[in-house]
Amino acid sequence: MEERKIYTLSQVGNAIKKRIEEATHGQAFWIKAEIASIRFTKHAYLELVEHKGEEKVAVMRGSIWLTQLHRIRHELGEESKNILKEGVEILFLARTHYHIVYGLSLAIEAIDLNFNISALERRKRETIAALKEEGLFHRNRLLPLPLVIQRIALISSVGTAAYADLMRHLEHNEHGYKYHVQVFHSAVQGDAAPTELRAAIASIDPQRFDVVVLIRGGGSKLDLEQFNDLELARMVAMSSLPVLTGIGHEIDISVLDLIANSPHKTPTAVADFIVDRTLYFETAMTGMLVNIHNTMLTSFTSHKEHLSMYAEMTAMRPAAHCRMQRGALHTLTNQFARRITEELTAQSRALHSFGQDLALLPRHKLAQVEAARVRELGATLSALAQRGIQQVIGKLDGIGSAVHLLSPERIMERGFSIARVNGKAIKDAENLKAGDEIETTFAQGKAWSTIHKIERHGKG
Amino acid sequence: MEKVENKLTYAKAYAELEGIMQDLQEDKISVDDLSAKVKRAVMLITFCNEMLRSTEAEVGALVKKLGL
Amino acid sequence: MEKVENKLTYAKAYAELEGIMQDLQEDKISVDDLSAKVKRAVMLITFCNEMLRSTEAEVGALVKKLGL
Amino acid sequence: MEKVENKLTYAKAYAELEGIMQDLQEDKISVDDLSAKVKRAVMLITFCNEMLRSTEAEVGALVKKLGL
Amino acid sequence: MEKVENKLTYAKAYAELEGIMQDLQEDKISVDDLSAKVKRAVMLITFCNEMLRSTEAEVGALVKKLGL
Amino acid sequence: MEKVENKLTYAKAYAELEGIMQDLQEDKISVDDLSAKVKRAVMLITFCNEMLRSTEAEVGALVKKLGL
Amino acid sequence: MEKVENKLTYAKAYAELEGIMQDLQEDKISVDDLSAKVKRAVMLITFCNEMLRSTEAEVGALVKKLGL
Repeated sequence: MEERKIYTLSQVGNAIKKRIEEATHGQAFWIKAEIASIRFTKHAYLELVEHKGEEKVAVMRGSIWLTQLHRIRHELGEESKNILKEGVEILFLARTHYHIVYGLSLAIEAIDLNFNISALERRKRETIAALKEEGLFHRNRLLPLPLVIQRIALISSVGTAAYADLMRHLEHNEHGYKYHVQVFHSAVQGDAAPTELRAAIASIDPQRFDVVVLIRGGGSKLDLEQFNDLELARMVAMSSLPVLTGIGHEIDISVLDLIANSPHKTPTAVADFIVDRTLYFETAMTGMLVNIHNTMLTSFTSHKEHLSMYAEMTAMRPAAHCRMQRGALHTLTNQFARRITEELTAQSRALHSFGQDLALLPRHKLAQVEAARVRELGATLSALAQRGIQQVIGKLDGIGSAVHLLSPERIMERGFSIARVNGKAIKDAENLKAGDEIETTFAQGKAWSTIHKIERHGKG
Repeated sequence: MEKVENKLTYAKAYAELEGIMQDLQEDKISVDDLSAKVKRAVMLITFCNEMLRSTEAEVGALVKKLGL
Repeated sequence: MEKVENKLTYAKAYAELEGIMQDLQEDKISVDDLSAKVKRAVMLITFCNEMLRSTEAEVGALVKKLGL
Repeated sequence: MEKVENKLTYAKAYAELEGIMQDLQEDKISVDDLSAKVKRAVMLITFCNEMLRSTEAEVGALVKKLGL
Repeated sequence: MEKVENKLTYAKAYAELEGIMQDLQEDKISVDDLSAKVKRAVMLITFCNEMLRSTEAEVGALVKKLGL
Repeated sequence: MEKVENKLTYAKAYAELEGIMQDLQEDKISVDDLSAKVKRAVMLITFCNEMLRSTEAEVGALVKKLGL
Repeated sequence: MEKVENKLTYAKAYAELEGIMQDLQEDKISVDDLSAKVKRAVMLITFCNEMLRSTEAEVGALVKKLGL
């Protein structure tokens, strides 16, 4: 071993302190480091670390003095608790401070909030990129959202204002809609949140719900960190139920908001969305019913008009038909009566003519023809009778004259006389004998004599 | 007219007359009968005349009835 | 008209009359019958006339009924 | 109208009338039948007229009834 | 209307009326039938009128129900 | 409405009505059928109107119930 | 409603209503169907309205009651 110079601790300490102060000139530096642990007394004491992979490559203590702490807290606002906590990498302005008793520490004078936020953003982008690469980014968004969201799997932290708001808005909607909400409790903040959320999602039976609603009350920006968790995002993206988020941040949105089927700013907004959607559904249904009802009424009106027209026709046509028939019947009857009257008149005329003939013809026959004939017969009779009698009279007169001429008296008057013997006229002398007495008759008187001589002569 | 003659008709009388006339014309009648015959004829003629006259009268009366 | 004559008709009467006239024309009627025949003829003529007259009257009355 | 005539129709009556008129025109009816024929004709005419009149009355009544 | 006519319809009645009219126009109906036809026609016309009247009344009553 | 008609629908009723109306328009219905047809038409119209009215009322009540 | 319909959902109800509306718009529906459809529409809405306002416990009873 060589001869060695031995320094006291304080010598070394002071020398280091001097060298450090010379090197830094009391300047403050912007340093990036992770808070490995933080402990608050009046002041805040931090252990800062730098990792390279799992390996720590640098560790240093830090402190925020009371006055600084007040200012920083004020500057960070609500994010202070998200930043001033273990595991958070921060960008801070610090001066190196070497205390020979306490050693080197960084006195933090300011913390750059934007560093933390852009880190958040960066991790968010990484998650999104991963999801996109896995084809999950749009998956949940593309799920059809039920027309009515009634069966709700609510992932929330029971007892929080967010939960209360949502439930109040759902339960006391002015339309009286009833929502069937089953709560899957989960921390939504803090480091346990991603794990619990994942467990909650995993335990939801998709058959029994319409949607998954994930809410969180208002919180700091860096609180969203839980909702950028890739594993959680994967589960949400893969969910067979549409996921509605109401993570409650005004400006920034989480990865979950991006991949959720329906992101909303607040739990109240989710509730209102659900109620509005129900109302929309009901209104649409009602609208359709009104439409249908109106169509029916219109159709009925048209039918009623037709029926009314038919009723009118039923009232008018048969009556008109009857009138027409009556007219036809009337005409027919007229024709009938006229025709019969004509026929009767013709017949009557014929009969009249017969009557006239009957008045003339027999009288003519009797008076002119027959009477004349009879008269003629009478005349003929008269003439013929006269003529016959005259003829007979003539004949008789002739006979009378002849008889008159032939009478013996007439002959005897001319000188002839009749000789009789024994009363018989003598025509020859044959039978006479002498001595017979002869009686001679004259025209005037008789004479008797006796035969004394007889001569007989032959005839001729 | 006598009663026995009531059977005598103009026709009979006339026929008898014609017979007599025939006989007379043929000189069949003896003088002895002649007179009787003539008498008969005269009677007959008278009868006939009588009949004619009455017939004429009757006919005349009848015809008159016809009012010709 | 006698009852026995109730079968006499104008036609029969006229026919009989015509027969009588024929006979008269042909001198078929003896003097004995003449009167009777004439009487018959007159009767027939009278009958016919009567008949004509009555028929005319009847016909007239009948026709009158027609009110022509 | 007699009972035996109850089968008489206008047509029969008219045809019979025409026959009678024809006969009358042609002097076919004897004087004896004339009266009967005329009587028949008058009856037939009356019958026909009666029939016409009743038919006319019916038609009249009909027409009246129908208010024509 | 008689019972036997209960099958009579307006159409039948009207057709029969037209038939009668046709026959009349063609002089097919004798005077004898004329009366019967007139009676029939009167019946048919009356029937038709009655039917029209009753139909009109019925229809009127029915139509009233429509409350026009 | 009779029981046998319980299968009657608006469509059937309306179709039948249209048929009847067509016939009415074309004067195809005889006087004999007129009354029956009108009766039927009145029934059908009443049925249809009733159906429209009752459906309207029913639906109206339901819709009202819905507070529309 | 058939038993197979017991899974009636808002979506089905909505779709059915839309279908009904479509049908109505196309004038394809008879009055008979119209009534049925409108009633069905009313029923669907009623169902939805009641479902919307029922608690989970009530839904089962309601579904049973409506025979869905």
